[in-house]
Amino acid sequence: MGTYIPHTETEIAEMLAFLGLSSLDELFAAVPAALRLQRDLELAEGAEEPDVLALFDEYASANRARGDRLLCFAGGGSYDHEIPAVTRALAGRSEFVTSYTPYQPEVAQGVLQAIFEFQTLVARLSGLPVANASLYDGASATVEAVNLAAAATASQDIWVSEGIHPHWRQVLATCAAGTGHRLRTVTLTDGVTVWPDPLDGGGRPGALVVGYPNYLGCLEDLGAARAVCDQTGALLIVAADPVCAGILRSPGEWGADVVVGEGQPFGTSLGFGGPYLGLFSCTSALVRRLPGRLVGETVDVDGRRAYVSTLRAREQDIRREKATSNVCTNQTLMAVTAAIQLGWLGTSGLAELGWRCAQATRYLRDALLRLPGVTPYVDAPVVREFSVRTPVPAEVVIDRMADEGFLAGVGLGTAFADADDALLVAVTERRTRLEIDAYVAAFAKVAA
Amino acid sequence: MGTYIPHTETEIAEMLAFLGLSSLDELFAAVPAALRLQRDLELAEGAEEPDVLALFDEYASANRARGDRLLCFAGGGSYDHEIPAVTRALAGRSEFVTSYTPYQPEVAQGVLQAIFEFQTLVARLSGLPVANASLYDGASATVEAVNLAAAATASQDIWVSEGIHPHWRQVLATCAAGTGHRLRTVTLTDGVTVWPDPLDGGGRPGALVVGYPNYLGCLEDLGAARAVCDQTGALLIVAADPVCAGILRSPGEWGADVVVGEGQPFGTSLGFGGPYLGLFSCTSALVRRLPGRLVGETVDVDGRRAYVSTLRAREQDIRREKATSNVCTNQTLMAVTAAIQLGWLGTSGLAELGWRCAQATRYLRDALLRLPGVTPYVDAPVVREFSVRTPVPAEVVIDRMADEGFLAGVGLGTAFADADDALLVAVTERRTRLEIDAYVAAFAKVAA
Amino acid sequence: MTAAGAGAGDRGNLPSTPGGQALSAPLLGRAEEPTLFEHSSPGRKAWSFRTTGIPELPREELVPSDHRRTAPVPVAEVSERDLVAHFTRLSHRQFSVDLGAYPLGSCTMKYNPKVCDAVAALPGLAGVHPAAPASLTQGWLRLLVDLEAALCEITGMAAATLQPAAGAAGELTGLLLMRAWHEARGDARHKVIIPDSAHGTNPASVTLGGYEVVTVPSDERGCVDMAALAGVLDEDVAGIMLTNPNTLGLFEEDIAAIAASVHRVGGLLYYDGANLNAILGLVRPGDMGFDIVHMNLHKTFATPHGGGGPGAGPVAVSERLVPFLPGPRPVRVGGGTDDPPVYGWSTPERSIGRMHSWHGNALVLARALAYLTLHGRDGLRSVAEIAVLNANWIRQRLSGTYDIPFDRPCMHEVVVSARNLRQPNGVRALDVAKRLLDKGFHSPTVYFPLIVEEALMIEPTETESPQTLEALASAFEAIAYEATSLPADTLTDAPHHTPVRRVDEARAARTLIPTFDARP
Amino acid sequence: MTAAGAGAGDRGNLPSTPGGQALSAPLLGRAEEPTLFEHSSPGRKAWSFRTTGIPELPREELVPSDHRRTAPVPVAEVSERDLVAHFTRLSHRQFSVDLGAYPLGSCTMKYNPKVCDAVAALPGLAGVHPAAPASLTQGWLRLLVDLEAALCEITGMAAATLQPAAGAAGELTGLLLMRAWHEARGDARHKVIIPDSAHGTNPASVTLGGYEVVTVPSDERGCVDMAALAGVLDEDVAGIMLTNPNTLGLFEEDIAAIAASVHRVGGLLYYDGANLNAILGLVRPGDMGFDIVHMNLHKTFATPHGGGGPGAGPVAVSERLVPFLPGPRPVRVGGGTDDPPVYGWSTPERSIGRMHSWHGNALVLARALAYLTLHGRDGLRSVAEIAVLNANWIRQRLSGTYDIPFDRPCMHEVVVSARNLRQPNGVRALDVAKRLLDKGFHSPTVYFPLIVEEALMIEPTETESPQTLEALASAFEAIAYEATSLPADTLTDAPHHTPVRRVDEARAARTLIPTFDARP
Ligand SMILES: Cc1ncc(COP(=O)(O)O)c(C=O)c1O
Ligand SMILES: Cc1ncc(COP(=O)(O)O)c(C=O)c1O
Repeated sequence: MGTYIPHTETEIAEMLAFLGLSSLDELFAAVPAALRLQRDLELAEGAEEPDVLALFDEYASANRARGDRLLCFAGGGSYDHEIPAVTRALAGRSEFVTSYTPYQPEVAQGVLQAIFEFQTLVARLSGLPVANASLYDGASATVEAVNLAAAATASQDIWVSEGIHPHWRQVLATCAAGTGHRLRTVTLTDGVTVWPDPLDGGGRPGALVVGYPNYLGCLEDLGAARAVCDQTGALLIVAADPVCAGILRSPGEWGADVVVGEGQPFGTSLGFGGPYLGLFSCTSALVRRLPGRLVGETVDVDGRRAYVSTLRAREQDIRREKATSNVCTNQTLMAVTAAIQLGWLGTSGLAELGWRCAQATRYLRDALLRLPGVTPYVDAPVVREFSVRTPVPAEVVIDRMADEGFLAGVGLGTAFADADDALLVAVTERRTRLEIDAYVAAFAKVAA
Repeated sequence: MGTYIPHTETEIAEMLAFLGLSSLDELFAAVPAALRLQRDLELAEGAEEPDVLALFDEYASANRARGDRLLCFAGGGSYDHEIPAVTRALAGRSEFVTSYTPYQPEVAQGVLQAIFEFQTLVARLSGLPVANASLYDGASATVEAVNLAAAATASQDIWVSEGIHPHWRQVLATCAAGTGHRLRTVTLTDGVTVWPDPLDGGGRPGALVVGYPNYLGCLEDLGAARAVCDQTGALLIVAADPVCAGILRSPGEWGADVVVGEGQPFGTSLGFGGPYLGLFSCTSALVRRLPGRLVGETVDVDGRRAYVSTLRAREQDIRREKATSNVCTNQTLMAVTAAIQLGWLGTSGLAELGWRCAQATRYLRDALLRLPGVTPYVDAPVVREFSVRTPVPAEVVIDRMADEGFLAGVGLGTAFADADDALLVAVTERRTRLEIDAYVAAFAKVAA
Repeated sequence: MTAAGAGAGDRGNLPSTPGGQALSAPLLGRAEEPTLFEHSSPGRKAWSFRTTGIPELPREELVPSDHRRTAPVPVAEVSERDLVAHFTRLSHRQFSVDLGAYPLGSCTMKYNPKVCDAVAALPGLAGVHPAAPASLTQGWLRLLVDLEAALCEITGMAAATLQPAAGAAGELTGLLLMRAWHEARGDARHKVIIPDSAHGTNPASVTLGGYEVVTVPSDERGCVDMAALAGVLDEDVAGIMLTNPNTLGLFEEDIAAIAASVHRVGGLLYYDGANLNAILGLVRPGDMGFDIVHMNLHKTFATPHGGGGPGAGPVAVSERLVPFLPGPRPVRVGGGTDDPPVYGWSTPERSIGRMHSWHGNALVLARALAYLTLHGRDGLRSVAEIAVLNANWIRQRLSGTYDIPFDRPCMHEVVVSARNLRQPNGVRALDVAKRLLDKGFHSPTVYFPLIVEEALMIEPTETESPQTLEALASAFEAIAYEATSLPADTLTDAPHHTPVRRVDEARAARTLIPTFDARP
Repeated sequence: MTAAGAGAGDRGNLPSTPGGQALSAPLLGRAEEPTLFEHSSPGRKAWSFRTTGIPELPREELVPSDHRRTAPVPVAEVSERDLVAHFTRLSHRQFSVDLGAYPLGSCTMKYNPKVCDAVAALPGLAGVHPAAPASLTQGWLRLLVDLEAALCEITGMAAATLQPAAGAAGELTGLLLMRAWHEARGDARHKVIIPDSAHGTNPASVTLGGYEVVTVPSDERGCVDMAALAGVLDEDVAGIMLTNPNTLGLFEEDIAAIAASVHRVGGLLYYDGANLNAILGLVRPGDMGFDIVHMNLHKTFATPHGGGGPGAGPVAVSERLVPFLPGPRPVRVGGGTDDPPVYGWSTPERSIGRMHSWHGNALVLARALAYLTLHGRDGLRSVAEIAVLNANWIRQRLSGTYDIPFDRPCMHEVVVSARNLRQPNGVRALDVAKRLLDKGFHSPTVYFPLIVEEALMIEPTETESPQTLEALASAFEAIAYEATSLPADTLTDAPHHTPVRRVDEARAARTLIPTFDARP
């Protein structure tokens, strides 16, 4: 028996007596006997806490690709950024960790205000006026954006750049089976999206979805995408990297209608891919179609400033089958974490972060391209990450580099045709010149 | 420049202007120029947080004797006990960590109540009615006990068993140079103290100081010590291990006047010896001589239960040179930690802890004594830890055992004459049979 | 300095720089906490990065000018000290399980063991990049495979996907599985049946799954009305979504008959696992006839709710649906009796595709497996038993003061009605909920399920002690007394003792201020 | 079950077991938090130990019967859930630096960088047994040697001991060094001079050092009265203890003359480093002529104060005192230009002995070195400059509303007097302090130093922003207004908005209740 149930045998007996029962089993009288499990679950007996920790230490030890053992040069939607002690300490406050959705605003101002600040920050990063309280991850934010766009434009034809994260495109496809959206993939031309002119086939387009930078780190021409939208009435959905927001023109400035993204870089650990943080912002015109929670400022009966979940009429618990989305539990703690981390970065730190990543990325890219046999996979200008072709398959490079102490990057073979020898490499502000130089030396050795 | 100073250049300038100054330097006009340091300190420039963490990782890596690398079988006043996640989480609450001595009880009920609970627990463990809010460590608690006894009995002759931790005896000696106490050491006879009858030499004895169990883990005859005290008017000071309190008769029951101890085993990490926790309790008769802080229950103006530092008239800030002690800053956080850890252990856990240590200690002792050439260093019954003689010097055993993955114990050579081949070994509840068996196998190999 | 500096009237000239209010907050009292933006003062910073020694290129060479930002994103400029003070003070304005009882029905706000925090913080788990190949992530893969096996055993299903990030995502996954299964049989169906007591995510997910919602009413016993069900069941029904115990906290006794009739028309049964806590180790959805089951790990398996998330919503399915599961799935791919097992990824033959950017909320999954392992078969059953015991105790205890709409023992939660308190003061369920805040408890869920008037849905969970229940029940009783015997505003103005008092929700929606920049 | 179980009058029979009150606490309001003992219910547990597989012997064989406890120590019997709720609620009843400004004079309650917590938690530091031989603890030894070097550079001294666990322990260490030094010269002396403004630990330590206290008064400028000093200086004076800036926050300008005159009679100068924050990198005690210097790392070097400790009080000395330092000391014992340094332990020739069970509060020392490294030579000087700037700003700003006893610029703290508020309502410094709590700040130190009537000793520290100072000053001003213009009880009854209101200290001392078991 777990140690988290407080009841003693005596107390259980007294409570049963109060109910006129003589055993715990009788509590389940409503369950037809035939349905009752006639045996114990085939699980081990309950275990002691230190034994469980020891077991999980074993799981953990069996992972070689851990940040404390292999220096991380992998990106592709998950990045090894600095998480300072202060962010961990504040985001770990148990009031944030062990509360739930702020249904009672009077005792949830802590989470509500933090989310309000998060929304403000996401809005500023995206250049759009409204942001929600979070979605599950980059993929789900993209799905919600497409759903919103299809509803707003009454069109199911969605044009998706191949520069959107391949996994996000897969999730889009999975969900399209339910919504009936018709997804059309626009392949990359030397790293960037060239929208067909006119958008041929299908009906009136509902949305264009494009990355900024895209999956390969390339800078897409958002102006061109916006122009297509202006011509066709489609909404422009930009999947933007929030770290690059520190150095790039905002998608809002480029004319995006919806901006989505993956918020993991702001204080959330790599964590084998989750929990992460779906970012979502949109124009004011679209606010009543916003998926998920939204916190707004208001006052209490005494006129004191207060925050509350608002425009709830969009949501599933009220609107049910007509809701803008089915999202209920989201990723609040990661949103609070991001607000803290952005507070730590501040105005100058966010810019500095972006530039440091850009400098480091360029430094490694230039060095790698000096190695014999290493060539660019695409030529377009990149920030955030870059791709190279290597003389040996990327899979082999990654395997061998692990023996040298590096997580070399992400292979592009599964995402792109004819790219088994292509590797996507990301360098964050945490990598030093010494580390990068060592990476290059190891690369020269293993990819010879 | 550190990043913890908020002031911007503009703000500094404005503040200086308000003061009618034009530079920060002018703030120090009161300092005679000749005294001013005419150069920078010869320290490095300020460093970035992640660089500092990296530096401390280096320090840390250079320690081989860390619990995550060498299995700990060392004791001798510092023990490797379970510290559950819940204790760490609660003791790490920043309200406890970043407050100071509760001078303003109205905003310090958190710490005050925790200390009140700590005092209650220490009193229960010792079997005496009053306990203070903590002292620095076991040694300083012993010094304070001796000071108290000397004052209470108006006698400076203090009889100290050799079974008191050798370091604590050294600290007693250091401090005696100031107080003028005459310390007389009673050597151990086969592991236990046999008090001379009569206590010869010197004047009327002020105190007897004895361990329970003593440094070698042996059970002293406290009844005999009490009898000497009854004859002579000396106070009985018992340095008791608080973990053994779960299984041994309390010193209070044995008739101790003052009980001191080291509270590290309750939730405080080994930490290379500090910060630890000096435990101190005494009889009601001695309460006005109590060193350090004392929290008492009272009420607020509305009659609501409240806690406050009390009997402050004993303390240095009021009593100055006539204070019972000079202690000001103590080890409150460790006291709060101990209260949490004891709450986690609870009545059954404390007993279980004691017995588990006793069982494990015995299991290893029996196994070691079966090895050729390994013999008992003393024969008296032991709990908590035990000592053995080995065929090779203890120093060598420890060195070689480190290569096998164990911190083998504490050598007795520096503490006792003719004991270079003697090793003090402790086994806590954290050691499994597999670990102990592996220790024995390694011991057989290295101490052959 | 005194004389030279400033006259007596001079107030110090601060702050002439904008913002930067960094007040302290009283431990009590009701000071507002300024936003991060109001704490900001130009030029302040908290960040600190590694010294890298990387040579720098001119920025123009890194980012083409048309893409380059011209002014920095205004974030906020605060010191680490003020950052800490701000968020620590915010935390003091937030109720949580760690502060007290949180009987929020349907949400299973049980205590979250701290050891699971330690598990989730292990560098060997938290520091793993999700794109690292299987050869470098064997520990994670094994963990996920082990969790899947345990969840299948608990639910009585054949296999599970761990990708869905929350219950609602699990629902959508389940509906897409349903759709794929029917389509694979060449059987396009259009309707999914949902009881009127269902949680809002159910109908919303049905829509996203491309189905039409058909609602069946509950009968007077609070269960699916069997006659009504029979009336809507036909060959166009893809399936039915149920939670059992249902959102009234009642066990659907006819579940076997429901399963048979839905299966008879070729439909599938979907189990909304939000209430799984009630039946752990005692009844299994699979044995009740369900084909698809989602679990809310943040509810049943105690991963903390995080102020609104993250959660995790794995979906387990019966044998026939396994080929449709999302992929890639972590599976055992090798190793033998003597060799250690080897794990890899595999995508089922007819997979509906991916449902998450990566592999699901992995660290939440790890916490859940830790919780499962801590409890084991014996502990999990106790969880259900005591959760049900607590709910029935509260139910019985409150039956004298509140309306109990259904005269049957409940499972892990009980829905009571405050309609009997309406006279003479017009007190409503919401007022009861707000007043409970004054008494130190979180409120129950209110006005849900929709079919009970003035509903208060109380779920104590198994980790609240009998003494806490006693205090909670006394608080409810005191409120019932206040409702009828004290001036109306005792309740209708409640709460009185919270960081802010009753919040104007209507105004928030009317004059939307979704960001600091939108303030008038 | 309803009918069978209990009548409507039956209240559930809980708790018939004693104790176990586990109420929730309102976020505001003033619920008492029961003690751990009142949360206890027999049979409950939270502990969990490793499964060890160690065979068990009968307990009689382990502990002889006369030593064996017959009944367990009654601790408390609570669930982990209630343990967490209890201490989390207690934390909500506690002010702290992380919540707001804490201008407690003489205590240097600056912000404690969180990265230092991470340093102290490193398993390679926190998990090291103190008795492990030097060969296995090279990292720790190097860390301590590095810290010692930095502290010596900062203080201008030759060597330091890191053993003293707090400032007071450092004082005693220093006095024992003084004694040993005189005794080694065959020169038994009996008196130590202390100014009347000194902190209470100074005289208390003098007594413990076996000396007699001779108090010198302060002059009208708040400094040591030079004439009075001359009057007490003779060959029986072992030394003088000073803090500079002194506890009035004023720099002893005559320090060079004091040093010369004390040295002239063969005495030593002891520097109480509690106020070192004011002069970091600008003036060094060694350069002022001090022979012995203690530092409060918890003050100057930002190791958190822990609700009253732990701290650390290293003592640095000039060359001639080095042979007397406590031992064993961490030292470099080998390694060369090419080989890495090797560290070991060494006890000075004429060491006074050990002052700590082990090597001092090691993890506190590590935090301090981290802080030092973060700041470096540039950062440390800024610390002093801004600390002094903040104090002077507050001084100037409050000079219109409070009495400033000494008309001179201050250093890092300022002592103001509330004596001008006494009329018409009898308001005292304590009332001002209590009222400040209502306004969200911790109080300054009151009634210290003893030589200033109605003293309020304000130390803002460098980590409080100008905006916070502004708010603090406004609060002080508002209180001064309230003191004279509002009903007396606004202040004399303050605080009004804290978890408990003014606490009856007299009653606590009169009817001593030092433990739960002593309650009437
Ligand atoms: C009955 C029921 N179903 C489904 C859900 C949705 O789960 P989630 O919030 O994890 O998306 C909830 C959660 O609130 C619920 O209570
Ligand atoms: C001036 C002064 N000296 C000495 C001390 C004593 O230091 P500690 O509390 O660390 O023992 C203090 C601390 O309060 C102090 O303010």
